[in-house]
Amino acid sequence: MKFVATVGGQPETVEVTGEGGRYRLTLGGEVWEVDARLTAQGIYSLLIDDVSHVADVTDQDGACVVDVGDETYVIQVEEETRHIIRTKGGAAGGHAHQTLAAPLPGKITHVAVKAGDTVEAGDTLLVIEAMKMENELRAGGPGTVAEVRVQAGQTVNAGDVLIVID
Amino acid sequence: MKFVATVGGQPETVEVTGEGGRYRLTLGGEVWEVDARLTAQGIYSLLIDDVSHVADVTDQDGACVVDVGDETYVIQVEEETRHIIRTKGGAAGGHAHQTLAAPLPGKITHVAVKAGDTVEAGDTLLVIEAMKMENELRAGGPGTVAEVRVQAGQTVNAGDVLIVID
Amino acid sequence: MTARRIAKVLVANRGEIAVRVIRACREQGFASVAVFSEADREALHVQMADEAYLIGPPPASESYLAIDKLVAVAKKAGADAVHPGYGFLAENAAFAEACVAAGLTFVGPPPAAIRAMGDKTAARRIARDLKVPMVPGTVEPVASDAAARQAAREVGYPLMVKAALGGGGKGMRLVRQEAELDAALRMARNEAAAAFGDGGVYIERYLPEPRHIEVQVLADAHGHVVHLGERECSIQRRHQKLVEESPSPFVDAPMRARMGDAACRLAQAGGYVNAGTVEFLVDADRNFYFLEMNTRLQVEHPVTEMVTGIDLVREQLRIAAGEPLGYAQADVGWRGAAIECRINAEDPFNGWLPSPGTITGLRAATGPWVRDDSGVYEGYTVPRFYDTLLAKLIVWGADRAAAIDRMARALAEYKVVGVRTTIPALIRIVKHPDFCAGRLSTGFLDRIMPALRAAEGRRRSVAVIAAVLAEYERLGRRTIVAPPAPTSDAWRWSHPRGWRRA
Amino acid sequence: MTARRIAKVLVANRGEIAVRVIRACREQGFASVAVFSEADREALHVQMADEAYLIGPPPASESYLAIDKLVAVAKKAGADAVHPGYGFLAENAAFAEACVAAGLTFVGPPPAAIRAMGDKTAARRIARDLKVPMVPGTVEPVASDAAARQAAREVGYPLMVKAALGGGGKGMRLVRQEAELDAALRMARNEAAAAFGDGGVYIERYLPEPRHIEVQVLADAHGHVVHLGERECSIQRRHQKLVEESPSPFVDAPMRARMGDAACRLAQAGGYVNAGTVEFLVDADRNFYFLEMNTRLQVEHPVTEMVTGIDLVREQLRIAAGEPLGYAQADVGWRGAAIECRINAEDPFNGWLPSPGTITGLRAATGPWVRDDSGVYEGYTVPRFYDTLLAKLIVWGADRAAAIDRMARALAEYKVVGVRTTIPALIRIVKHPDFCAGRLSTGFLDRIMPALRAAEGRRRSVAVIAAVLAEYERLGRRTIVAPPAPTSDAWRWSHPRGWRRA
Repeated sequence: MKFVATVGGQPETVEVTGEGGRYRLTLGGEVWEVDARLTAQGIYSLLIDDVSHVADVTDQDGACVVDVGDETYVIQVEEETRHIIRTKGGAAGGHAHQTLAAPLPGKITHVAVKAGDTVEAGDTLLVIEAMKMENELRAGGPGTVAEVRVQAGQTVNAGDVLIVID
Repeated sequence: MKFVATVGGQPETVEVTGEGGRYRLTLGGEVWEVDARLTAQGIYSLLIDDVSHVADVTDQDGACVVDVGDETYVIQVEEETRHIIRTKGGAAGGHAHQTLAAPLPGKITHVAVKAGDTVEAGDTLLVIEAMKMENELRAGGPGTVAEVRVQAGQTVNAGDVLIVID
Repeated sequence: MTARRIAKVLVANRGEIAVRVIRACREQGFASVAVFSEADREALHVQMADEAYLIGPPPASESYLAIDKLVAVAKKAGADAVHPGYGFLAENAAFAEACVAAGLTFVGPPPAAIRAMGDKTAARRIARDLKVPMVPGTVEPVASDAAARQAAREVGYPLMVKAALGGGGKGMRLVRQEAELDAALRMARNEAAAAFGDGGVYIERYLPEPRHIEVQVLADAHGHVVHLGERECSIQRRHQKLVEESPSPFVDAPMRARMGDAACRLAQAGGYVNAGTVEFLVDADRNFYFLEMNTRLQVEHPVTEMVTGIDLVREQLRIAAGEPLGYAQADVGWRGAAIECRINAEDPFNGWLPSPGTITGLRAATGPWVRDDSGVYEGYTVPRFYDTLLAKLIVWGADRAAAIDRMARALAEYKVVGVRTTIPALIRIVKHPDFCAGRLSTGFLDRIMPALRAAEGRRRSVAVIAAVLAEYERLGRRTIVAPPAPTSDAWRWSHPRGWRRA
Repeated sequence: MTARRIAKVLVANRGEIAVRVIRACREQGFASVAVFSEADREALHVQMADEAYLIGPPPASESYLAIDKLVAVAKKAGADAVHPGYGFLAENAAFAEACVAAGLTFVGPPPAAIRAMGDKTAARRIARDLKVPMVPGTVEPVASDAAARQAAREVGYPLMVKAALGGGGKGMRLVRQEAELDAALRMARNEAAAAFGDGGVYIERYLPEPRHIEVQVLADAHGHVVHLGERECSIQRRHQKLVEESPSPFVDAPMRARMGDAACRLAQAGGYVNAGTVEFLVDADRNFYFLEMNTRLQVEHPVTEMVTGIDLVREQLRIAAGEPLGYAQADVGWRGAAIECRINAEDPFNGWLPSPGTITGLRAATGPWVRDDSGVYEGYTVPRFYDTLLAKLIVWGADRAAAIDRMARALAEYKVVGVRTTIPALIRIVKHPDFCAGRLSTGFLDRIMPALRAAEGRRRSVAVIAAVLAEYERLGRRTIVAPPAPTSDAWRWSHPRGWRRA
């Protein structure tokens, strides 16, 4: 079975065979023989060439966040076919870039922009209060505010689209 | 829904209603309002009249072993109808008393009796080696050995019938 | 004063500190009474207490900050004492008064001492009178934005806006220039009001990269005061402590004696009784400036416990019962070094954004000289209503180097799956050469933040293998493939880098 | 002797002690190499080590006792040292020799010292020559059943049959009269051969209800020997320790000095290097009799660590590397009291019958001064091939009373679901007035065993409610109802009460 794993914007193809704890993976031109056990929810024990690794895999908005040793990676894993379809139809992906979704549930305490405003990277878009903290959400890049879907005082859930930017 | 809970040979009827963490139970003529949550596999948090209890429930050969505080109970829980049927047809139950089943997996290192032997309470029947210990299994009451189904050196699984006694 | 009998203690808090107090009660044979909001029925402190009472809806203002409800539960449960923990009402004099008025023993200082020392501005007036050096700034809360601007000009920029009540870094903002003042005042007041029920703030000069070093004091009701040495708490993010240790690598015996003496004099002047902490800022020349006194148990109290062998919560309860300390300053001894790391549900790779959710997998560090003061368990859902602290990981070592090695080992063992935590950042901190060399400052973390970004490390291939196998096994179990979540790209937009500039 | 470089350590063991050693290696910056049998792929030590090698089928004789395989893996992995832990090959001189012959540093005493002290009969000859008092019995293994009967008549009944090698209570049997001797010899030899690869046994007079008190010694390769005080290990079942503590409530400073001196002299006479333990039996008049020397780390070493602050595994590795101790007897200090409880997969209500199986729920005790040295995790399946020890729960307190209160608290927190454990028995032990008063003896547990039976306690109704709700919820989720297990009645037959009489 073939997958595409995307790390830091770099996609790479990974082929997997095997089952029941013993797998063979091909990535980066190399073949890896892996003895993998799920020892607890999301905690994998991997033996690769007699080297022992413990990797924690957490699903976060459809991406895998993997902690191994003192390193953390955010990895998007898709079946190869799905990856090809998604990247062909790039426009949709492009638009997805233009939405600011709530990264966590909370209360909007301040909205700093309105439709029509132009923003630069680092500009405060709004402030969301959660877990006794006021969290400023700022623009990651330049753009024009197309739509503001929330107002101060409103409670939002994780994933709610807050602001759309052209 | 009605159950019969048997503790130390004493059966008592328990009626339960409710769901989603809030229950009403009738036992011993009393009504108990219980807020119960399964906080982990087999670990229950119970709030009864604002008193907090944590009860560990382990299934052991079809019986519930319940640890609460520093007390441990072995409790057989059956639907009331099933209990009535089982206790009516007592003969089968009677025979069940006459089998010595392996309480744990291991290796038989010694068989002390043969068919036809009469045994008294406390007589050694056989020795099973498990977890680096030699465990002597002894008769809990008097009887005559009808059948010895294992021999020294043989490996057995938990529940295997080892000896039948009339 | 006369001894007060304590047999049953209401713990007016939640999370790890409620668990900590309940444990101390159990060890001393006191019954414990927990309180919980509708969001906390399955919280660990509810399970560990002898009794547990629902006190209201999730927002703290309707539950853990509701003085009347707490006092009513204490009376209903037949408790004779109330332990406030830290945060919430721990430094609220009105709560202490309400307990006393209801005939309950408040496990903490007398209301007057909370007012005198707990109010940062009042404490600064006492320090001024005792000639204890302190950071320049206002000794009164600022009445209005206009008054704040005026005071700010006198103090000079950059400056700090701070909540007059409370602590724990909440209601604090750094202001570099006047343009940022209004926003800082608003956010500080909001946070202070939400956290402590009082929006009063004051202004203080900003010291660049100071060390944050605090002294633990114990005062009984019979006039005895001792200090248990210092804790260094310089590793902070969002002005909140992340790593604390005792002793401080920067403090030698004479300096410890000087700071301890100043702390004891402040406590005595404020009529202080019970456990308290005097916080100082220390500059590179080892000058220390009084910052504030926390009239409560500190989050980081365990590091003092590990080096002195003194159980601070046990002492709090003994003192509240009217018992004398029973030992003098000369009897207090220190052995080895202790470090605490705070494990919070926050994403260090995303501006410390809070990360509520369900802990699907948990394996805490254990073993030799490792202490886990935790308020969570596997399967527990971290609610979004309260602060992000999940657990405190504390280690002891024969010396600081041994403690650091042990902490690195323990952090690597600590597995939390389902929510993001500060653990990856903590691992980098304790392995950082500056930390190992004791070169600490409150600016340390901002300096090393860039290094916190997920690296192209040597375990990249292992991570990819784990992620792909997880998906491979998931597909094996399921017929429908989950679509890629549409919001995943939004992350790129939601880095609140602002905290780094704050 | 010259210093030996240690950079990579093979841990020739499994379970909690393998984890303990791996942690020490990590804290000192040594790479660790685990070995595992086919039954242990998912064991914790495999996950925690840097490398892990499969060494054979589940039976220990084909894996953890296979000297050639272990040495081969050490060479293949490029390890320069081998730590044997306890049990298995820890006291096997041939293994130590094989390591040395392969150019590996054995983290333990030299082979000659293992032979001299590890062989109980040889050690008894040394003690005799040093005039250290000891229990009457043979100073040679008994050659045959006939010879055993002869020796037994001289020693007199009741007597103990003991394995010449090994320890940990395996290969030990109490014999009250000659009729029981043959069976006892057979079972002792079987257990000894299975556990230590040597079936040799000797005979010793049985002392009624003695105290079991042992002294920890550390000897470096430069002739320095110190003792770290005693541990009392009188609470035993099946001649295996269940609860240990340091200091002993029965030992005062002068007695500690006398026992410590005897222990150090024995170690020196045996040419001993590294960590070792000298075991004594102590009668009601405070007379102590040399029992045996364990030439290895003890299961219960943590209680000594907690009161002295000395990391024994770290010291073992330092000594093995040729470093001098660096401190003298006068530098060894003691603070407070520590207690260890062994959490084994055994059913205390069913004659300590082993209870292998899957740990479906686990919540270990944590918090102030609680140490959990565990080899298991939630979801782990306890294999039936190895001993029953799951974890060691250790607490420290400012004094013995505080430690007991803390242990009672910690035991009540410790939740293990899926296998039966010793926890319910341990709770009763630490709450027993005799234990709290320090009235201990190796007969203590047999005395209180009747009280261990599940009581008609005040929480009976709560237990019934929990059991019924579990079934009620289970039925709600499932359409088919599981039939009552046919073997449930067989339990009545399978109480191995014999252990109580043994």
